[in-house]
Amino acid sequence: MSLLAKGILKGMAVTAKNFFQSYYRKERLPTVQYPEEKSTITPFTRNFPFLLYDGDDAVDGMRCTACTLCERACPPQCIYIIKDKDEKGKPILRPRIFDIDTSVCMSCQLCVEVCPYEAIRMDSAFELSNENRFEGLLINRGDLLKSNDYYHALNPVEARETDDRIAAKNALAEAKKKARQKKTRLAAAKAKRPPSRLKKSPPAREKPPQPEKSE
Amino acid sequence: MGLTLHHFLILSAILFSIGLVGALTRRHIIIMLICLEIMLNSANLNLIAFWHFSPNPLPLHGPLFTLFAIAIAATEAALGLALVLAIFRHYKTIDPESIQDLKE
Amino acid sequence: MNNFFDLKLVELGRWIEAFFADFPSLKLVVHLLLCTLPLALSFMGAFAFTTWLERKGLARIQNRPGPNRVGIFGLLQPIADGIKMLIKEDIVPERSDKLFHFLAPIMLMIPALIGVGFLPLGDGLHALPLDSAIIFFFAISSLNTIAVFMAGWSSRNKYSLLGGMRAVAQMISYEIPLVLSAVAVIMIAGSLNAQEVVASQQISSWVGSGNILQEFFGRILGWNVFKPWGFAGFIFFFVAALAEANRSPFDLPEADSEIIAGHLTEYSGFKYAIFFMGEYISAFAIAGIGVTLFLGGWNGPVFSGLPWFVLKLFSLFAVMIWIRGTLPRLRVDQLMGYAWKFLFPLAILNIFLAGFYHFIERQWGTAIAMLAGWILGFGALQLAATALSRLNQSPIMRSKRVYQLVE
Amino acid sequence: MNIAFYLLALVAVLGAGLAITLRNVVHAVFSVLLFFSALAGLFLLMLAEFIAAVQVLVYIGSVGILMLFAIMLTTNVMGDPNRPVRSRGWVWGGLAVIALLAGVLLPLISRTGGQTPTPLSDFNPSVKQLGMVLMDPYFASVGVIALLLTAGLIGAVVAATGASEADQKKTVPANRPNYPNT
Repeated sequence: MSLLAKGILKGMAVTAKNFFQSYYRKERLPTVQYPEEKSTITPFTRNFPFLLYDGDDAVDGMRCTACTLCERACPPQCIYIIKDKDEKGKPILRPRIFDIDTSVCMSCQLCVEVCPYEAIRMDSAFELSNENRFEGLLINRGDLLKSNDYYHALNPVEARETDDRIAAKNALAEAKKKARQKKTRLAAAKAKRPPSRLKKSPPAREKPPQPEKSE
Repeated sequence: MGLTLHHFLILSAILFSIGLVGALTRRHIIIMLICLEIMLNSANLNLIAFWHFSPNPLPLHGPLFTLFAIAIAATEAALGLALVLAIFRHYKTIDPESIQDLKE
Repeated sequence: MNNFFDLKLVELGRWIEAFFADFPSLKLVVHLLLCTLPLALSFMGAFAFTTWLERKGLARIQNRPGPNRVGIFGLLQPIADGIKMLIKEDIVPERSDKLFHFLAPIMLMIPALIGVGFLPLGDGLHALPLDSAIIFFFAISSLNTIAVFMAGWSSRNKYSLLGGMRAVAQMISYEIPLVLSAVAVIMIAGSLNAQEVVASQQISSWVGSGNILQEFFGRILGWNVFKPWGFAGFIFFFVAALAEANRSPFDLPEADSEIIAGHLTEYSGFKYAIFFMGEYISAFAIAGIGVTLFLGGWNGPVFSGLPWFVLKLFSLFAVMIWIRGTLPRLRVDQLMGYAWKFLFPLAILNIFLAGFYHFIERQWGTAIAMLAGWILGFGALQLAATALSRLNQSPIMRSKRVYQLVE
Repeated sequence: MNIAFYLLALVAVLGAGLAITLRNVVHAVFSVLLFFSALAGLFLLMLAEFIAAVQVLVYIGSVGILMLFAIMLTTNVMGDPNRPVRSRGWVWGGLAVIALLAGVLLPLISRTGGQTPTPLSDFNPSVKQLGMVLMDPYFASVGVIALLLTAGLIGAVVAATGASEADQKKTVPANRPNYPNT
């Protein structure tokens, strides 16, 4: 024989505790009043991609080369790229149009994974609402381009790692270039000597950076 | 002109005959039960009116009688509607003119 | 000193009426308005305040701040809601019964306001001081059922009809324990007059005396909740009142997760607002009659009158909100079984206990009656309740649970 | 008081008249509820306030709801449009009632000039007195009524549910799938 309504009283005690503690304990009232105050965003929050550029000028320092790897990798196909051309009609390695549709993007980060030039990264900005449903949510190149400093402010650890990687890559490219120059010089000096195989093979993982090759 | 007993009697006569007309002419058991209730209620009205206009109303016989009548009417309504349900379950209709097993 | 607040209010009414002394017919109208209008307006205001209180309280129970945008602490939220309701489009289903669809909210609202009129709000503040006010109150509150059925049937929506039928079954079932638990009080008070029921909840020999302590406690200790049968009766009454007012955990007629919103499904705009208001005011009325019957009405220490009644009413409503924040909704068969197999027998037993208590008190005095009542009466109730719950358990629940592997 | 009487009488006659003429059964029940409430008002007018309360409680609160339940459980609410509302010999029934009404009313109308006893002014019948009367000389009848109500309600429950189980047994199809674990 148990006391009647014991379970009900227990439940009532729990809710009463919630009620009173919500006035003086922070963890009982975790709501953040959004427009006035915003909850802290962790560096690994990802919402929507942006394009990185180096230096001061957004267009000149653009890392993107319009290789369309991201366009092909994007599962919902929200990226749209058209390559740029100079006055003579010769293609430049730079996108003339780079659009991403916010309403389609699913924040999967595959474009970031696939980009060989570290040119695209995920942003944590989430206030993307707009009055225009179609044009307003289609974000174009000018709005997508953000400086490297912005990336450093957003996620310092990853930004530094990216910079290191690029520096290492550049250094490697530089070294290779020197080696090639040296090789051509050697070849010019002594044409009979066969080329050594050991020096030629680069590390398997790091692909030879293409822009340097074209220069 | 103040209200007299006749006012209430005439009203209750009219209500009673409305109930009677309904009970005699409608083809729906529940409506017929409603008409029975109308007739009972007009009778109650008569009882209360006679009590109210009587020379010696203190023994409260009118309200007492009406109280008993209401209790019996409630029982009657409950039983009647239960019978309606039973009839419906058996015949799948509550049209009083199509329930004529005894006649056939 | 005691009832100065109520007396001042009555005086104010007289003072206003005195202006119309020369016009007898106008004076009658003014008198009627003074009896009804402040009551209706104050209860509508209380409704607005209560919606705020409920939203705020539920929010705090659920660890969120609740409305806080409109006005300080969101106090103007009810006004904003009201404006929203007013300017919303009123949608009526095409094949509905238009007349009854329109009438249903009014049918709910009017009995609720009449029911409020039967409450003794204070000393002399009583809109409808009938000799049989309490039975009239129960009669009027049974009209809610009709309105809810009307709304459910006329909407021509299966969810509405289901909600309406549920509401009817539930209200009829819970009216019985509700009235039976009130019968004990009426029996002991010996009157159906609400003012006399309130007056019977003072310890009359203490109230008149000059002793301050006796004055103070004489107005508290006589409340029916402090008597064993009254405490049990109050709990039965409160549970039945929750069901009667369609409030959680007995909000099956509106169960939004199962049947959308029951009889309210097809209502929108101002009709919905009226419906909502009617439900709250009838909940107020039932809580008010609970205060009158069990919590001593307008009796209170230091001074008695309207403020105490309002305080008790709102605390009772706060408990209703608290319960809404705590308990989940019942199943339909549990609901009916609880009313008929549990509350109903216990309420009848409680009437007998009240009678026994009355005789013991007469024979041997209050102290022994209290002792015997609390020990024996509660023992009896607990025993009966346990036996009933054991009896009501289905055989499956009683037997040891056997788990079978599903192939 | 006069105005109140005529208003309530009008509502009562209207309610009763609508109840017997409307085709829609639910509408008929609601109009009969209107009739019951008008009658409660008339009782209140004649100082029988307890009876008025009981009228509202029993007729509107219970009998009306019971009727609505019965309708919901049995018929098509709107009624079959092909089926006549009135029974076969309805003309004869109506004529008989009109004759009866005339027979009842004629003597009354012819004597309206005659004085009837005036209503009491200083007499206020209270519920307490009614209760006293019920307890002292009429206790036996109260007991009989209580017994009747109990018996009637048990009978109603039996009539409404008792037959159903037997009927259901008959209507269960032979090839009904058997669910052992439910």
